[in-house]
Amino acid sequence: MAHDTHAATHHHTSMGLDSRKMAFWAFIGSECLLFGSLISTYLVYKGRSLVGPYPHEILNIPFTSFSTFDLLMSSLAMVLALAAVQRGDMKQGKLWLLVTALLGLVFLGGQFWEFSHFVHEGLGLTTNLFGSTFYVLTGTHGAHVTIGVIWLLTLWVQALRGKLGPANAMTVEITGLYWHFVDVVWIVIFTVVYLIQ
Amino acid sequence: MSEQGQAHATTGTYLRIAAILVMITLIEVGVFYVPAFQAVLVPVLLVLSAVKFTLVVMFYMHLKFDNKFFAFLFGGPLLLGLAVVVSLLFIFYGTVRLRTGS
Amino acid sequence: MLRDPVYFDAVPLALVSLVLLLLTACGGGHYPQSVFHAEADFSRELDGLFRNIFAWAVGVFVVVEALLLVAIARFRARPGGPEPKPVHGHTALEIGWTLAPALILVFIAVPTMRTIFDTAGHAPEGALRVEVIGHQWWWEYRYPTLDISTANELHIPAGMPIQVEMTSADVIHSFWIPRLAGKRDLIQGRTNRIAFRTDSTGEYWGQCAEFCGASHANMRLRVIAQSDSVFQRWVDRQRAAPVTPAKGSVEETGQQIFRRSACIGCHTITGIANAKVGPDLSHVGGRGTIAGALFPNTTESLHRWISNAPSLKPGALMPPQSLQGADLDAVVAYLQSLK
Amino acid sequence: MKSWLTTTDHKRIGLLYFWTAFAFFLIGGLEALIIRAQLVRPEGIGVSAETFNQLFTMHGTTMVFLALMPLSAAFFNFIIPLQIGARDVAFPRLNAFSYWVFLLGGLFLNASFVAGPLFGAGQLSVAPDAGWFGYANLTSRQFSPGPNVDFWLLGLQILGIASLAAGFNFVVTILNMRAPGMRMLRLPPFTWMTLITQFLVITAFPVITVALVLLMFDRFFGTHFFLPSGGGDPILWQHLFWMFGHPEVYILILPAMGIVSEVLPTFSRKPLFGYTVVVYSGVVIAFLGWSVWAHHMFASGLGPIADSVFAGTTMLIAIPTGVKIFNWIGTLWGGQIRFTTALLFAVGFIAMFIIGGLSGVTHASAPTDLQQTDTYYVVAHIHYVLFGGTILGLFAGMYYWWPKMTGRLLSERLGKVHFWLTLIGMNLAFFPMHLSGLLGMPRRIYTYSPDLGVAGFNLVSTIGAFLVGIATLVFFWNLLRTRWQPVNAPANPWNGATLEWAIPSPPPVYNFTVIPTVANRLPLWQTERHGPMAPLPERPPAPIHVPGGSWWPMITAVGLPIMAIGALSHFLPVVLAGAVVAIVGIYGWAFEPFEM
Repeated sequence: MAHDTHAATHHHTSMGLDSRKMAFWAFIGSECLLFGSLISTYLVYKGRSLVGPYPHEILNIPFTSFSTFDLLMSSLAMVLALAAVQRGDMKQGKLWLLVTALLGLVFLGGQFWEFSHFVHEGLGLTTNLFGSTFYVLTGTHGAHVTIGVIWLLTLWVQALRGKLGPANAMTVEITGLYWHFVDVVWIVIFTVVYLIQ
Repeated sequence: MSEQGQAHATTGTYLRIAAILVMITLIEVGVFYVPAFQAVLVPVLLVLSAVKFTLVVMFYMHLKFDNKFFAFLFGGPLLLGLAVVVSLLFIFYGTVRLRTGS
Repeated sequence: MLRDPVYFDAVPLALVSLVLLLLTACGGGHYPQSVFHAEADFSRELDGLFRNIFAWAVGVFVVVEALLLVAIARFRARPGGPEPKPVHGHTALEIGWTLAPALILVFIAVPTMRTIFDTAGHAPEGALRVEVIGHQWWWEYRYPTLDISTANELHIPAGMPIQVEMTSADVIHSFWIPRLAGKRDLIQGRTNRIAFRTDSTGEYWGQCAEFCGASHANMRLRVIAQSDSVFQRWVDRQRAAPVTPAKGSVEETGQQIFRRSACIGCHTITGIANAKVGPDLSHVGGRGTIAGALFPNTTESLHRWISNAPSLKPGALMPPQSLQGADLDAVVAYLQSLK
Repeated sequence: MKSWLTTTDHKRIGLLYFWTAFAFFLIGGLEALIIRAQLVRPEGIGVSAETFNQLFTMHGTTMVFLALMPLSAAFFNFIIPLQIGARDVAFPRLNAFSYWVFLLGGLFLNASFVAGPLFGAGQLSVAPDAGWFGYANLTSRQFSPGPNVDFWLLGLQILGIASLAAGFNFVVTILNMRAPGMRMLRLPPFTWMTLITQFLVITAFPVITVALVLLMFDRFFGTHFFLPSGGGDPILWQHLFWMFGHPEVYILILPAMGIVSEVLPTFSRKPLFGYTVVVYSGVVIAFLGWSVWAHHMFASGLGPIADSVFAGTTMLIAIPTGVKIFNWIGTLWGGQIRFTTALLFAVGFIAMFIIGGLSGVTHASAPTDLQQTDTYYVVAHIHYVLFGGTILGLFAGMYYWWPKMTGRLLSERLGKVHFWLTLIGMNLAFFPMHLSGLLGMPRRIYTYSPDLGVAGFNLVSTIGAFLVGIATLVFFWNLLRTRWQPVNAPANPWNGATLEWAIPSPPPVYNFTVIPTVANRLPLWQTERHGPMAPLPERPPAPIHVPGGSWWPMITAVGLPIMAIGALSHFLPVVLAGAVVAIVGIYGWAFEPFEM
């Protein structure tokens, strides 16, 4: 999509807004319903598991707090990357894009560790309703993070090849919108799943 | 581009927001471990998480500075999603209570 | 031929046939599952509410369709006709036709809400409790206070309120006896309730209303409302031990074959078999129908049913049985003896 | 050929949508006719119970997802950019992607009719057979062991992607691609209703996606989201399904309402009465449409409080709907009405939709619904709404816009035969269903007892259904005739007021020689304050760059059914291969030089 940007930014639009950015906000709105439905499912089935392990026996708050912190920091790196690209500082831009992606990878590594630890503790996908709702909700979020990391790395490679500049700032901005949205979803999940047991 | 010319957040703002987000997260985890807060834990956590949510959306996603229409595109479905969660909780926990009560 | 005036004939024609059709439905004739022939407090309340709403609907229908017809009849383009006045709207009219339907809805909503709470499913004290359990594709009835278990044909005392508690053993079904009560779904893991009372003895038909798989169409039921004394006699018979066949009779041979056969893997006959997959057969001979109230309980249909149930009722879980000739005759005779 | 495979032109995509959806409409109609043939008399023996269950499931699924929605989409694609004065949609390649995903999803679903041997099923057809709303827990592996339900849940997930992509595309197109002066309250009503529809699409489809994913986990990975045996609740499926399903009903009806709001003013030579009220009532309908879903579940035992709430919100919908109907009559009132086929269908829409709306009020009342839900009374209701409403509205649109889309006029004579046969046929088919339902005939039964006394009504229904079938063939003939015996259409054959009529029929590839500047709601008409818009120049003053085609949308789309086939056959490498195809497609797409 990198190449569309140039054209898009120079197009006249009736609302004076970038079309891709508008489509992306609509997409994020749509995602709210996706996660809303998943979170509803989690909450509706809360406490209806027939067998353990139950949430309070297995969720590791200190560890997940670190993951949350990691994702918040990646959001910070993302805005810094965007600001750098917008002012044409591609050196900084490249750096912060890479940092964002790496922080995303750290989060995914943490989630991988958490999942395998839970499986080891006896909580599989089909063990009980808590397991099913937990894995599907956090797994969907993890899939979003994975896509985000791939996207960020693609941008970083583009930047390394000198094909990303202030003219494509909109592409970076949209990537950022996606990344921050994934972050706010985690903010909700952290509270609803981990802290409110 | 309409974004240009509007007040943009600076790097300083981003860092301050990050600091606040980390602090709130620390408070959340802290509250979680303090037995005295157990009674009000749920509302406190929900409020704190809503604050974090709002900060990220407003500053990192620039919704505070950006065109109001984006806020509508995001906020409308967000409220709808929230309504879905709340009404399903009412329906499921409501019927459970009615069933056991009768 | 196909000139526009045809339109003006078509609608009155449709209206007349509508009324004719309705008269056929509401009038005489034998309609065992008609909602218009309510015979219990529950169904009568629904019928009354429906007639109320239907009257409003017919009124609105006539007014609005008439307006539409008048509009297209009066304002047909005529050659050389004047250019129409470009009216963009009319505020008072808009307010009027927003408020008018709102007002009508009040007259529908208020009795609706009242009926919702009236028919919420709680019977008065002293009601007879019946548990209905849906199975693919038959109905199990238990009377917990009477310690009876039967299938497909529900016996109830006329004049006594009935509290029906429903759940399912497998997929979702819906229990519906139109002349007595509105339908409710039977859902595994949940209990739904209806309550009704009929004062008229007789036989009422119903069937499953929620699509439940291959033989959804074949999941029928009968409700037999009886006077107190007849009902009591039925209860006594159900609570009695199953008939013991006379020594040396063909029924006794049937019983022995039954004992050895695959039948005992699924069915209960008190004292003989104790499995819960299929209907309880302890008093099957006393029922008027078999197989989800689908066939009359005759020698012939029992023969065919036991030989190859799935061929009569698609998807039926009872596999074809290898019983033949005299063995089959004996089992059928035994089952028929279980009055 | 290649130019059609790679096309990103909204007009060509519109035509592709039209013909594909029309083909599915014929298939869905054929299914309906077999259903009616089976029910022509009690204890019918035409098809087996299993086949019958597949037929009604596929009839519903096909009509909703493969016929009515994409027929509306054909008009969105072709007409919306023209009505707002744009050269194309906002994202032409995304538009092509939507089409290919829809086509492949539809083919995937229908492949189930012949896929039996691949699964060792012992019969040819393994089509979905659990009803178009696939109620749990009938859809579980335990009660539906075959691949039938898998086809359904994977097919619907694919189709959901097509709808969502189109949803984002049209929201942005309508909001952002308007010609100068085309303010929101100057948008033609069809464009407005489309916009509202797309908001419903992008909010409702994620919910069904989640429901389908959960069902997929239940069936493929052994979870218990909807299975009571593991603590799950089949009722959750119903909530998630109808949270999507009810907005879906408005997704199906609002575009047709938009078409009617275009056709009536043109043929009565009067502006739409109460334009702003019609627009806002559309918004209100959509909003309320989100708050009524549980009225499909009154028999499931929600409890009296929830019953009352949902009965109340459902009744409220009658108000904005009534307002629309009154405004349409107000549009006709005082006009100079020309009885073209398009107008007849639009008036037919109003007349029939009133019946569907009123029967809707009778089951908005939760208690009376207990006698109506899951019976033929409800079948009658949905067909008065979706056939008498949506399909008559879509036919009005076809007669109205066909000249614009193809440059050829449809025969008015055949059109009137089509209209009267359809109107009479549908009333014969669907009206008696009210009565067979109230006389105790449940829906979805392949056989019924002669004792019920509904044989006569069913006979009439079947006759009516076949009349509708004949009518549809007349229409098909009419369409084909425009190819074989063409009558060329002028730019504005009906004297329409909106921008699509300002350009030749069919429109040139760039649509407008110059982008028009719009001064009022009816740019081509003489109104009190404005004369008709000045004609556009015959030739563009400067060369107009039109983007070329692209293979990538189709390649990306092809990845999805491959993944679905992999899932269906429980063969992970095929799933991964499909994912690779899709990812290659996305990268090719992202880095392809493409200018709008």
